[in-house]
Amino acid sequence: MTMLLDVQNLETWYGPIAAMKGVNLTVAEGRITAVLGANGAGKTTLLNTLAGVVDPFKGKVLFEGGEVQGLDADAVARRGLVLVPEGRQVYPFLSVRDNLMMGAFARRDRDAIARDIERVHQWFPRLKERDAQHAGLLSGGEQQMVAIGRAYLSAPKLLMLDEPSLGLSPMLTQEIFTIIRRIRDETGTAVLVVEQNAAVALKHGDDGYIMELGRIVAADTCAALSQKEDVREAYLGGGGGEGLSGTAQRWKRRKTWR
Amino acid sequence: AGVSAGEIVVGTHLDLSGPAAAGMPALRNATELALAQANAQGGIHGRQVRLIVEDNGSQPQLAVRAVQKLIRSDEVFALLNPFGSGTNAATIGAAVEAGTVVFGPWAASAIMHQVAGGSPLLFTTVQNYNTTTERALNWALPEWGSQRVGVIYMEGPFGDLIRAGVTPALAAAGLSVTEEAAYRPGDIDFSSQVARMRAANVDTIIAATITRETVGVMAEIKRLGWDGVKVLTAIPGRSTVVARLGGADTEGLYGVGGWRLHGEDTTDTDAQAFIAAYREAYDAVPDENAANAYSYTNWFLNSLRAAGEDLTTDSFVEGARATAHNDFTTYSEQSFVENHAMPEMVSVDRIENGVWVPQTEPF
Amino acid sequence: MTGPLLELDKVALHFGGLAAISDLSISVNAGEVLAVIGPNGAGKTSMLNLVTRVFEATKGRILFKGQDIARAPRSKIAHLGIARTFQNIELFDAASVLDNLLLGRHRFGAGAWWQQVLRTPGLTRREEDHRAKVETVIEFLDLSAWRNARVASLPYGVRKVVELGRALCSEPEILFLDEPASGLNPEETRDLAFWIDDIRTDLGITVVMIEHDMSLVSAVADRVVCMAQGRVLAQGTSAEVQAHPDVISAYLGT
Amino acid sequence: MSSALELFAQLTVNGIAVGAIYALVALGIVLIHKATEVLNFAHGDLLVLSAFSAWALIEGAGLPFWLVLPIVALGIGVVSYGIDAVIVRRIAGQPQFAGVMLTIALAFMLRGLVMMGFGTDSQSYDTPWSGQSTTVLGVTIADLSLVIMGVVFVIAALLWVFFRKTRLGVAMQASSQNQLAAHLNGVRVKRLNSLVWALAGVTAAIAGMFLAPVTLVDTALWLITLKALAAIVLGGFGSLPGAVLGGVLIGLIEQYAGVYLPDGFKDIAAYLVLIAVLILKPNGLLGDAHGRRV
Amino acid sequence: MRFDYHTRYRQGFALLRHPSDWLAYGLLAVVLLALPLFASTYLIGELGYVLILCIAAMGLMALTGFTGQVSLGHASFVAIGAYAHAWLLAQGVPFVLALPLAGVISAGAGLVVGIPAIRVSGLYLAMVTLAFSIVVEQVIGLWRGVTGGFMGMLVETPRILGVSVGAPKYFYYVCLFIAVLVLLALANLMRSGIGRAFTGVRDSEAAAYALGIEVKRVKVGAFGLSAGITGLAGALMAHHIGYLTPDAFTLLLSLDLVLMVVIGGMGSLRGAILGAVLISFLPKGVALLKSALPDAMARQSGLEIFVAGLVLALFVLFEPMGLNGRWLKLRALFESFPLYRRDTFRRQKTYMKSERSR
Ligand SMILES: Nc1ncnc2c1ncn2[C@@H]1O[C@H](COP(=O)(O)OP(=O)(O)OP(=O)(O)O)[C@@H](O)[C@H]1O
Ligand SMILES: Nc1ncnc2c1ncn2[C@@H]1O[C@H](COP(=O)(O)OP(=O)(O)OP(=O)(O)O)[C@@H](O)[C@H]1O
Ligand SMILES: [Mg+2]
Ligand SMILES: [Mg+2]
Repeated sequence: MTMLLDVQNLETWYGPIAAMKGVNLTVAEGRITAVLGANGAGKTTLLNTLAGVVDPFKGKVLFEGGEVQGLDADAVARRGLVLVPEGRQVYPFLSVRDNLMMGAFARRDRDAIARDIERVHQWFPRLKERDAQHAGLLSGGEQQMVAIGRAYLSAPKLLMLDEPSLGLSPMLTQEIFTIIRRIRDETGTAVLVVEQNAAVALKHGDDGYIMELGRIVAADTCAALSQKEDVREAYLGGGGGEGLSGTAQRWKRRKTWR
Repeated sequence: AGVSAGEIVVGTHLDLSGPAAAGMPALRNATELALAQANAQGGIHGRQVRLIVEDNGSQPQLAVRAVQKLIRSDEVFALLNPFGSGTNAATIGAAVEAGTVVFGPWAASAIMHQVAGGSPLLFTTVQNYNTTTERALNWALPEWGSQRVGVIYMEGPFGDLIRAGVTPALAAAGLSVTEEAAYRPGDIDFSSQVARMRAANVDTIIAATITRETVGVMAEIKRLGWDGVKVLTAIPGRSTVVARLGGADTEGLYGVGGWRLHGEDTTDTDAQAFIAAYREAYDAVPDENAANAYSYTNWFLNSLRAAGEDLTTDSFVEGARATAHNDFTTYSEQSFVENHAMPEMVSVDRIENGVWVPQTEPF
Repeated sequence: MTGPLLELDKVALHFGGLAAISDLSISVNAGEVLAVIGPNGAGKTSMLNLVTRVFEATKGRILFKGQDIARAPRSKIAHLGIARTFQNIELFDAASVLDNLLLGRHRFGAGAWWQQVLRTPGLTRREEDHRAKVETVIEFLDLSAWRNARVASLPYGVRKVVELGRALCSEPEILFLDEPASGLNPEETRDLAFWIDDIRTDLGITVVMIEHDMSLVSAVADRVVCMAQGRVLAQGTSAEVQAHPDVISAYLGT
Repeated sequence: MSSALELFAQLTVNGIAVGAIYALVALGIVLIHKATEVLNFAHGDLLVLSAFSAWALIEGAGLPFWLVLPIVALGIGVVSYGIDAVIVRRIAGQPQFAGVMLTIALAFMLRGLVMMGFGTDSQSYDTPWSGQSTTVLGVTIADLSLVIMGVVFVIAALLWVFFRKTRLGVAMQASSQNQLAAHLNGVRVKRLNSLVWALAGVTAAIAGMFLAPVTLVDTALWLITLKALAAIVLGGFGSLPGAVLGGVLIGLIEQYAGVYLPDGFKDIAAYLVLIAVLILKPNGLLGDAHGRRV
Repeated sequence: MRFDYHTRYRQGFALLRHPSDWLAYGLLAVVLLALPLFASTYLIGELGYVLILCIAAMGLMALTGFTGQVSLGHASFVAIGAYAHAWLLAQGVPFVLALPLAGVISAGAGLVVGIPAIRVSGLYLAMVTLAFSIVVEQVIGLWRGVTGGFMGMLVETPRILGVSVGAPKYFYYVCLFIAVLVLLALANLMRSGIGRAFTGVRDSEAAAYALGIEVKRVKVGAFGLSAGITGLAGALMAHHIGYLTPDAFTLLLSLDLVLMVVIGGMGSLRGAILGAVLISFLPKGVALLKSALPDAMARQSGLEIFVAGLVLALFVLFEPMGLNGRWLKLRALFESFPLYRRDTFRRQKTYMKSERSR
């Protein structure tokens, strides 16, 4: 099985702060890989570094065998390594349609683009209604839809999503992952997703990584991970699905680290 | 101060970095040319004259710093050809107070004397725009039989001075200003000013304008095909540059002359010598500002000579008083006898196929 | 005090032709935790923006303790004891966490300008009181690790908590939270649940929470309102609402 | 027709003619701002540079106007491409204000270079339309002004279409609205910005070449930047039609104020109107920009 | 590394937190006070002028640096302060009274300009202030009765209790005194509620409103404060110039002031001061550099402008945090010695955020 993305000993600093250290991670062709972790763990930093949004301090990023670390984000994107960044990042003064079209900026195949826009409208009918509205005026969730749709339109080889379910209704949160699966199945696009909603992520994902304090602390298939007791404890909201019932014993995690 | 066995140190401050920077090379080059020539001939009583140039950026606060440096740190003997109205107004007081001679400030002379509190150390050589304009008008108005007179002027001291000259002249002719229109330095278009004049249908326009604006005004008048009107520009507008740049547009423009003009085709040998030397030194053709700076500097040097071996401010004042000045720029012999301002003579010239032709004898 | 603490009475909000909210009536009782849910674009945030006077209600009344605040000056809202957080975080990025929280104390005054200029002892004491209060919040929300960090450099989840803290610092009577759990993982969400619980019971602050995370909603909400197309679709206990067929079809999915 | 009416008509024509010049300069500044959010204070000096270059080529080398126009346009385009690629690009991503400072610095440098390179005297050269003017119903207008109006209209229209309709145009707006997202969409933001600078350089060159004969080739020409800025703000940043509208309005205001108001008002009337308009319409007459949604 | 062990909050409030700070600033104070005793009159005069600029720069910093409102017209407040002061002196008002009054008058003008600032922001605001300064320049020119028009007006020598303090030496002390006063006042203000409100309005108006900050009042107030301080500087400037003409207060001065705060480093009073020092000595630097050049080049007209531009460009390019940023880095450098990592200050990629939607 060939590795689409191969990250070796990646390290990123923000000025004096080391946000991510010694990260090794691989994404296989046509598989969905999930990254979990508490906030501050460095997930966003990881994706941003891969996408060329920030520069790594050391380490290698091999995409389809070629090194892409330290390239500008647009160069990386043009190679098919596409990121849906944290916090939406729509173009506030462009119409929803133009926002989507910007996703297809590097593409030339007009009718294929038209078809893909159709798809996006199927997934998110809301966007069709708001077609002409400035994206800056959309609701939080609607903006999230725009961001995801836009990324899909750039026909990525590897799609990276930073908390795609952020601000989406439960229904859509479910759908997002079925959509991701559909994309994967139809176009063979591999997916690297950072997700807080671990339950869903582990359910739909193939491989999983867990980050803490800027390091990868566990790597396995999602199925295997979701069986691990500590993972369930930390990321699935205490052994299994019953969620945060008031009865759950009260303790506060002390951030002893940092 | 500033005088040693082998050297006389003089200073000046010019706008090297500000809006007027474009005009400075002429002043500076000509001044330095005159000094160099004097030094080449062994200097003044064996003393070489050294010039220190400071930048005043056309900002008084910077001029103050420049002059403070010159009088306190460099301890110059005199300020020679310092440039600017506001800049000089802000600095001359301190200079004369510190016992420094100020010779030939390029600014409104009347104000300078007022600021200097009538100090004998100040010698102004630039004609007063107000009085020169007045003189010229006293001749022109009756000559042309002007009835309705308009003024286009530049915001600022320059414009105000010209108008201060226009008013009495008109009063003398039993007239008053029919219409006025101002512009700001840097304006690119003068159609509204001219339109204002035309609306008041004046028969004579006095243009308190420098080169670019003078041409602009004339071009506009030509464009409107407005023939009947006579345009008289004040001293600064009456320059060879205007004639050169204006081309057809400035044909027939009248100008107040404060000194003799010399084109490259001049017949005056001194002028030829000056132009040749200047080109030799800076391979450029000197304009009248250069000529004047050169002339004033020589006057200053002659005054130094006349001051004699032991040079003090007092002896300099004596010398300057005793020095008559007359060269290729001046209309007549000049001197500082009765006051320390250059006595004024003017002529009225007119551009006829590209050159300024005097219409009057200097008076 | 009788009657609801806050009441929206037939409120409408139009943007040009588009009706973000039409004829919406919601009432909030003192001391309860009310969850507002609804599909994306239902008008939840807009509703909150109406209460905090970011938007001008096209029509309708907004009664806070019986007084109509639908036209009150925007900066007065906080002084009435209404605090909020924002769904796309609105922190003072260039400032430290500490200063952000101190700004939360603004409505309690920071002394006359001349006292500030002279830094009078009285003022120093006042600053200390503010600071002490802020520290209790830092302690409560467990932010001490980030106290002096520049907000811009914080991870998303922490910023969310800081914003909550800033709102708490203004000691409101009613606290609006716009998707507080988004960007938090289940563990952190559980902490949040406990925090909200404490805020209600210990601090006696009424909480209105816009949220998509059903586990949180069912854990802490006394009452749930589900909005859709700018209207109330259903309301009742968490269980009732989540069982409501329209809610399921429009929002929860299967 | 009555002389009062005639005067008014003449003023209106003058105003539009001058306004067209302001607009022409404004367009270049808007162009850069719209695409990169950098407010280019150096535009006026690019204009001066092109005017002097044109003079050197026409009077010095004796080339015909029609040959010089493309040469200068191209040359200045390249220069300003270089300015961005070598200098401005380095502050990409920094807040707007850094850009303002940098371009002010660039303006100084350009001004200095022009003085050192071409000397400081005013110059002039002829265009095919010099000295010719057309008179209709007693209203006279210089042919050159007519040409300038035409040029402004064409450039404005072209740019408008470019930004509205072409992928590149949309991408430029996008990258100014959200640089990060633009990168992520594979927009070569840096190259694009340089391209915009080149375009703006071309407009500056055209403006310079047509403006110089009206006003003489002079180092003080850069001052027109202020008027252009006023025009832009009046029309609303980022709006091309706004820039044209603003320019013409300011031209007209100056004309009317110059004749109908007491002397001394002409120069401030435009600015007073500007302040008033902004108080009423904080984003200018045609500016978009709704606040950020919370 | 240096750690603070605070046992009381007020230790955290203190302006000078460490013995080393006390030492450094103490030394600086001593030097500044003793300087006139040995330095040359010329140098003292120069320093006096620099101090004046420092005051003006701090004034602008309070506005641009702390509330994020750009002003391209601050020269007009310097002018208003200067003319008001000179006029008051001419009316026989004693110096010690005229000085604060000038500040108040200028502050009043600031409030007026502040009103548009309620609605207008960013570059639009910059343009409004620019327009205002042009109008002011015009008014000064035309209002001959009070200002002497373009012909200018003489400024009487400053007297305190009948004693002339016009001499550079004494005037230096006056400037120093005012500068320190302003510095302390602003420092206190900026670390108290008002200062926090300023930064709040700068960083997020939405949040500021939600916390009950009267954004409009803060904006206008900031203009008033800034204009007042700048006016004070203007009053002192009047004495520096001695003879007031409008061309002392043109766009050039406004630009200089803006450059000072930007070069100095936004949002820091230290930055304002450092910036003022640098910009005011820039011409001197250029002069020095010229003397190094071959005469043929040094005589070139336009060289000054070019070099000035070059220096600014280099600063914007290589020190985006301004002089203050550089200062902090240096301090961090030796505080953290020898643990200091070279790349600690390597800049990460940054992306411009549109200022249109704020
Ligand atoms: N721009 C920045 N400057 C300085 N430090 C930063 C910056 N961005 C992130 N950090 C630090 O890097 C670490 C990782 O941040 P990151 O945003 O990657 O975490 P995360 O896993 O994405 O958290 P979340 O799940 O809340 O988004 C945090 O400690 C944060 O403080
Ligand atoms: N200023 C505006 N102009 C035009 N339409 C707007 C504006 N603000 C909001 N809208 C529209 O109003 C609707 C309601 O927006 P709102 O943000 O209240 O939804 P929401 O319930 O918060 O959704 P989400 O859960 O995604 O945050 C959205 O469809 C949005 O497009
Ligand atoms: Mg993240
Ligand atoms: Mg919302």
